[in-house]
Amino acid sequence: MMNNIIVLPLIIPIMVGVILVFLRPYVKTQRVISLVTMLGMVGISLYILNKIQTDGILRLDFGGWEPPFGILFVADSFAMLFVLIANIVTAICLIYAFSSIGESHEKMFFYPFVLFLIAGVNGSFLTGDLFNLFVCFEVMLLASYVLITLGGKKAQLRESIKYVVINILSSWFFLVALAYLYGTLGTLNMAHLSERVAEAGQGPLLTTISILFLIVFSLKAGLLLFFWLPGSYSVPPTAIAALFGALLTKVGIYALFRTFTLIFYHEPSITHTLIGIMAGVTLVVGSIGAIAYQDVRLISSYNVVIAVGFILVGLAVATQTSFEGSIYYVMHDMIAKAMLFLIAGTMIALTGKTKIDEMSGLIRNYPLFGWMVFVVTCSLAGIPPLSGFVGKLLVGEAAIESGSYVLLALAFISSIVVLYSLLRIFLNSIFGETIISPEDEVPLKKGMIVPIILLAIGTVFLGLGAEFISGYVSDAARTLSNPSVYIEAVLGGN
Amino acid sequence: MNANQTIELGAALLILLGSIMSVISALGIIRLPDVYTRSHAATKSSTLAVLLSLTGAFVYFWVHEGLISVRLLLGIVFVFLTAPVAGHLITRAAYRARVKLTDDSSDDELKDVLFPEDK
Amino acid sequence: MKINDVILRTVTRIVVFIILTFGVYLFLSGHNTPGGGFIGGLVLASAIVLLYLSNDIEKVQKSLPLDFKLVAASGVLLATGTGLGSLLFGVPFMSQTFAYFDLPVFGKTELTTVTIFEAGVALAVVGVVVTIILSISEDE
Amino acid sequence: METLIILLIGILVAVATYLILSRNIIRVILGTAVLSHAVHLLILTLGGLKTGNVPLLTEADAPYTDALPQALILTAIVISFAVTAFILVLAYRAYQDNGTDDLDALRGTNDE
Amino acid sequence: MVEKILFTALALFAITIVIALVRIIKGPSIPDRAVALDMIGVNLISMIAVISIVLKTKAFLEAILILGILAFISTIAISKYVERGVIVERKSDD
Amino acid sequence: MFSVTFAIIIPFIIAALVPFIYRRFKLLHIGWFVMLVPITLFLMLARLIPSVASGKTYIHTYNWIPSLNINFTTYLDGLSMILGLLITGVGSLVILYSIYYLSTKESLQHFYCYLLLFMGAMLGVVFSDNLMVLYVFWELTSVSSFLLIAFWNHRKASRLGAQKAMLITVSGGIAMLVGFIMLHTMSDTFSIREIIANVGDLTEHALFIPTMILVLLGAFTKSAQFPFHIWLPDAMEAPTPVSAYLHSATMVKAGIYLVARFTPVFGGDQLWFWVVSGVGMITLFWGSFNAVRQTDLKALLAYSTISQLGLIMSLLGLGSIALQYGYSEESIIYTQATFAALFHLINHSTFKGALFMVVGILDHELGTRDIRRLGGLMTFMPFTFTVGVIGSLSMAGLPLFNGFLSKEMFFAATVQIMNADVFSLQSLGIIFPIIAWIASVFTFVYCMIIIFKTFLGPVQPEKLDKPLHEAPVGMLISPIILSVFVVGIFFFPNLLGGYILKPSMESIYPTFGDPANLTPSIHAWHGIKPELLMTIGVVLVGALLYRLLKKWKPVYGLLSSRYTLNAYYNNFLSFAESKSTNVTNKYMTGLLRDYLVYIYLFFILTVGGFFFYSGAFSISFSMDVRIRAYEVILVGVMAVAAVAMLFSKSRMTATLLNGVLGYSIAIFFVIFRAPDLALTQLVVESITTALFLLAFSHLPDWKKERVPSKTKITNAVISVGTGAVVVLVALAVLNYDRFETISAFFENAYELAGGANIVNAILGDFRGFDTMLEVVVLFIAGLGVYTMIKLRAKKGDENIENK
Repeated sequence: MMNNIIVLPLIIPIMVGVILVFLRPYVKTQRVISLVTMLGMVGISLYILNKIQTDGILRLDFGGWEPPFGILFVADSFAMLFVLIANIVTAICLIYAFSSIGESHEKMFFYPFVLFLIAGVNGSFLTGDLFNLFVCFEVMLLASYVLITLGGKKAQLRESIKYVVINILSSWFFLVALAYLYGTLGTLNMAHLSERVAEAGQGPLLTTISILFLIVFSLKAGLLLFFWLPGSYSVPPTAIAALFGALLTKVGIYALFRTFTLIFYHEPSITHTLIGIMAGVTLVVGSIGAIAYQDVRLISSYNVVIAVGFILVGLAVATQTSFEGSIYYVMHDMIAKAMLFLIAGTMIALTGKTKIDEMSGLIRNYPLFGWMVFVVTCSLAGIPPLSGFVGKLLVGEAAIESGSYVLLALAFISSIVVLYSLLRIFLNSIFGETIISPEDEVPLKKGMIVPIILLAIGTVFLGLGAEFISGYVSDAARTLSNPSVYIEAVLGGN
Repeated sequence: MNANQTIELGAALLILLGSIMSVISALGIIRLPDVYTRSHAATKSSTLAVLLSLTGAFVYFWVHEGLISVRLLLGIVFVFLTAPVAGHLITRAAYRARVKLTDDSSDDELKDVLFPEDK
Repeated sequence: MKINDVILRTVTRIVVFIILTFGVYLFLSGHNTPGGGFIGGLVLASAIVLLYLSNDIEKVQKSLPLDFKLVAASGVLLATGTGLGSLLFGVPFMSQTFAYFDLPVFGKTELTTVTIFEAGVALAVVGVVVTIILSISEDE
Repeated sequence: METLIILLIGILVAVATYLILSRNIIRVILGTAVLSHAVHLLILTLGGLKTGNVPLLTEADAPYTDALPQALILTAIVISFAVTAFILVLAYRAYQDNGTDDLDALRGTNDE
Repeated sequence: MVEKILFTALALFAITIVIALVRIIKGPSIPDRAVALDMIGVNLISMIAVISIVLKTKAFLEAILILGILAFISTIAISKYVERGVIVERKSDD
Repeated sequence: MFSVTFAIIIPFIIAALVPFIYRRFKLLHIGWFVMLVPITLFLMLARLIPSVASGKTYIHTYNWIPSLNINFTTYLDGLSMILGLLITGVGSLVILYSIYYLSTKESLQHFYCYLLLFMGAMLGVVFSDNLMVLYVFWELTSVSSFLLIAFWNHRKASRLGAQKAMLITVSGGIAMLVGFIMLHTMSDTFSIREIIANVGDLTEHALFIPTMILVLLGAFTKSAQFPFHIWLPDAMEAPTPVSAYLHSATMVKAGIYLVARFTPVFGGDQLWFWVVSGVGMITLFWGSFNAVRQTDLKALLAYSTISQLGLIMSLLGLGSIALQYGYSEESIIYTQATFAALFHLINHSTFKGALFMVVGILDHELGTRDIRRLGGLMTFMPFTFTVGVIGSLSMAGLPLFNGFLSKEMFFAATVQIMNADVFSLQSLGIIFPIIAWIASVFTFVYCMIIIFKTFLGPVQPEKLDKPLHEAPVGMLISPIILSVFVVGIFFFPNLLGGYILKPSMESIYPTFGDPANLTPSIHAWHGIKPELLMTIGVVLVGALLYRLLKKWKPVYGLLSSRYTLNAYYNNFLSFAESKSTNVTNKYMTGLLRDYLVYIYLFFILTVGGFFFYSGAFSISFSMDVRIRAYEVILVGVMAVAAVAMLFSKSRMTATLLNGVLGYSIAIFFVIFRAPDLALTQLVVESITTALFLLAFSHLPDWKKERVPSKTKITNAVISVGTGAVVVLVALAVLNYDRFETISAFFENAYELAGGANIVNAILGDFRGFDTMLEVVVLFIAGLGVYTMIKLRAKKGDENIENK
């Protein structure tokens, strides 16, 4: 099958990234090219997404080798929604980077690395081959390793060691799991795997292997095993932290959804219960962490953890409605988390302080910025009509329908904690007596506030305009809850 | 047993000889007292051992498959070329890094040249 | 105290030549015998590393004035570019093609796009390995 | 044979795990290197050992041994090489700036 | 017959490796270990040659050459490390 | 009907415009402009009163998210009409008042923006038919209330008060959301009308009770019912117009509205009856009891508001019992409670609004609202005094004022409930009139406090910052209008009853037929009935208690401040923060080892645990290939080399041993017929070793690790456990033989891809994509190494990041 367009979200960033290596001294050119590339990617993603609605799931067999023998990309609505939002967020973070990252970083291949990162992320969303997923993960991870150390500050080096080692371990688990899976099922194509699991029955051994996959992806997603997350999200430059906050865990989340709806969906009483327990515990510890610290970046990081728990509640419940809810919520979370991290970084850049009790009254100096903080607070707390609301609603509804009351309670209580943790930022740092005199006021660059505003518009649009995307979302959820649709698209001839 | 088989057997015996040589050199490396003497065992007899077995393999393939393996020949040449250099470098490095000679050594003539400050 | 590397350098000259030849051989023959872009590239890289080992950085750079980052980048571009090339022909991404030709001197020869791809891989590997080693070595 | 190799893998994994859990950064890196050795062997072993000939069509006749795991391992080897190179440099850069290679000393301060 | 001889040879090579490993573990100096490692490399060359015969394949002959090359390079690298503390010099004196 | 939708949207639009208009016309107080909005809306609604009174309702739907059934459906009926009129009517007066209250130095654009935001949201709450849209507006009211309370956000108390209000109301809102979602799962619709129409299907549902409780949580938090009332006194940090508007007249009524709205759904259930009326009663008592002790007039009014809200709430609870009986001649008597609730809802807004404005005037003109500093203002501020007295007496429930009427009806309802023969009311019903009476006594006491301590008694000019004077006329207009209503309603109550209350009775009792039956005619005098006796009792005992206030006030001292709900709330927050810091620090140690230990343990427990629990383990040697001696020896070499790494004393030894491992694996690759692998492994291993050596010149040699033996043992156990799990699962996998691998396909590599080396054909062609990406990985690593070495932080860059 020939849909070459769906490889573009991966190949274009890579090639442009490499080309930018040659353009190293020309910072301005690099900026323009990378932004244009990302905008182009957004356009392409939109095009593909719409094409899926008319043509069904698209697939591209690389080299023309039919599945299950070759590698292929499969673009269904679920994957493309992730791709779309990821690219939008990346484009916006790039804009922020223009005015904040500094020329020394820009000359040190900042843009190529970001493009590689997004290539890896897009590839992870699109691939239909489990080993290729591993490779795409590695592309993303290597880029993230570099980005987290970019700048070479003490704290960056310190935290990145932990980040790298933990990810090496998780990649190792991934390979072990792949070895087991290949040893049992003898194939790597996800649809084919699904078929074979269905044929053989998901016996205890296969379930064991699925739990191993659960661990692997949980490490990536920050589901329960999130120890790497707070440290490594608080050290890199703001634009990078925002990218991380928005994208990295989402890849793991995507993989969890994909594997546990497509391949290992036969023993929900074991796997999905485990996911449910992990999601619940994640919500609890994430909530505890979110109010434990004064550092804005740590607060933001634990908010990431909470969101992961919330989204995975949707997987644990595993109904079409819950998938829909999770998808809405993921999209919301990517945008809102990017915004949160950009805001946290901007606060630090403006005041030179990291803790909320050391800042005060920023709204007097930077009124627009202050209101953006308020918007993100409301958005993340799920206050309608901002974007968090629809996802929350649907996940809640699915949880009620399936009787998962404990998860329901934890999920909704966690949003109160989110509200509290962010209100603390808002009331301590944004409101209050101003501490910066007009003379000492660091000007807030346009390049910093514009991306934040764009994200704010995004969160408003995603909430008010939920109808615009509901078609895509329900299509995505339908595919998730009917694995046969996906399998048919991949293996069902040409 | 035809001629080919005999030659094959010969090649195999060559290899066996090589392996025995290698065990002997290994004994040297474990028994000899210091790095300089061990290096002797490692580079000289061990090289001989590998050359023997490679030659055996070369002969075997030649006879058995009618193949004159350039790669094997190249390998032989390569080992022949590099093993002594490697041995030289490592002992020199050892000396410069002041790895002790065995106590049995009667004389250390280089010491005055290389480390005059030790006096 | 000056350390003299005459023996090493003399041998190296020959050895590097052997390794380079071997590397190219591995890279070209990979499609039918063990080898290929990766291994070829790695072997070529190790030849260059050997050069650095036996000589100092400055000297090597004088005789080999390449920015290995860009070498690597060209390699990646080449490898991805072959994939992208198939888009122009309207076949799935990364479609490789091959054909047999009867060339005058070489006889029946197989020409395949995989070789271009592998060349990219090899270039990238050489570039990256040397970049890494040089970067570390240049660090004070 | 397979059982034996798997036991070996077990030993490698245990050793690697122990190394990774130590405080010295080099030990940790060595641990990751051993881990990747172990998993390469594992993929190969579970992909089916010695059941066929060398996967070279000109060299031997069918049955061939399973070539796919070999290709996967090749990819994995290269990736783990890349990662090892990176973390080695990371380790010494961290040492240069933080003045220690002891992970206990690299814990960083949470805000308390 | 031939096969038996070859397997014996393989076992002997393996024993050599064991002994060399003992030297690597025992040391005491780094050159000692380097020498032993070199020896292991060389023995592996022999083993690969023999295994090629046993498996009746030419597929591993490249490996022999490569191993030869690498054993050499590694030894040089280690000796330079021992001797000068760095492997690649920025600028040598001569 | 478009105009209702329009009514919701307009305030939002104007709110968005306010900042711009503000910038344009700096000279004119922007309030004048803003005031047009509620006035227009009020008139618009008022125009519809007759038709609504005749039973007409207006529905209009505007699609929002039709695929989820979430649509912007507005619904105007009697009940929403009451609230709508209150919102716009009181809103107009409050804005008028605020024009004089707030000087142009304040950031008026913010104030009016929030206020309009609130107005729109509140109208949205009462006009929405769709549950989700209702929820949207519900949370928006919390948000705008937050912003208004924190209007003077440079004050710490303002911020804390705003935070408290937001936390409590939003939490309640979230509970309510869950309740709404449950309603949706039960009824499959978000439309309140449809739910009410099909209520019969719901009552048997298992989720009925949880839904009810969750919805009530939303209502109780919003309406400041016990024990969630604690936010309301703190919300008094807001400017007084806000307190008058949001925190007495409108927003806090949203909870009441919600309960009234859902009475047709849940009413008739025993739990609903007891919870609503019980909580209302407790709130009524607790609010009035606490109001007496306040010295800040605004706080006093806050508690009095709480108390009055409790009163209305309990009336709604009492009235819901009628639904248990169903429509009959006998049950109509119980609907009178609901009627009283709605009546009091309006009355309360009038007199409490007036009182708040009076307090605002005092605060604004005299600089204080502490009753200990006030007194004898009657002569200096006659108009303010009059309004204050009217408001207070109405609140105290004395004749000539509307409070009397509704209070009487309240007493009547509590007495009436004792006659009910369900819900064990025969025995427990007696508590209602008792609590009602006691609470009313306290109410009377604090009303007297307002009148006597501020307006009568000795003047204390020395305690005031400003000279005594009457307020400007503009400020007095609004309270005077309200007090006119207070008196007017007393004399013409049935106008209100007929036009406004009657249609809303129909909304609450849709099954009871003609609302005219449910609408009693209100009389000030209705003979000597228990309620009248109770009122007389209240006045007598209240007057006595006020006289003896000093004697019994120490009672309040008995309530230690450590055990108040407020203290619990504050302690809970600070406890949560400090505890969570402790807990999180305990496991987020920053130590890599700890994190790895968690991961490994999790792996062993879940994978290993399930593996054994499920009995997936199986082993068989039948598949094994024959072992040769040299292979065993090589395995031994690797094992020894690996173990020796653990004990090696120098990093060089360990690195060399790692090299041995790498080379040995290469030989296994040879044995396992993987030539390409062997080649790659050999080269990569050598280069890796070289890299180690390169890096070593920048790193110190490792020192002997001083690790407690306990840690060592833990590490060893985890290591062995991990190894064991990996091995055992692998053995089981080995034994799992069901599928052919897909790789047979690749054996046609020569025909398919023109390559005789299958592995290479896979790498270059079949799975060339992997190879391409892997090159990218390598490239990133190379580039990354370069940047890491070349790009270093400048000195001084660290200060921020490294705290």
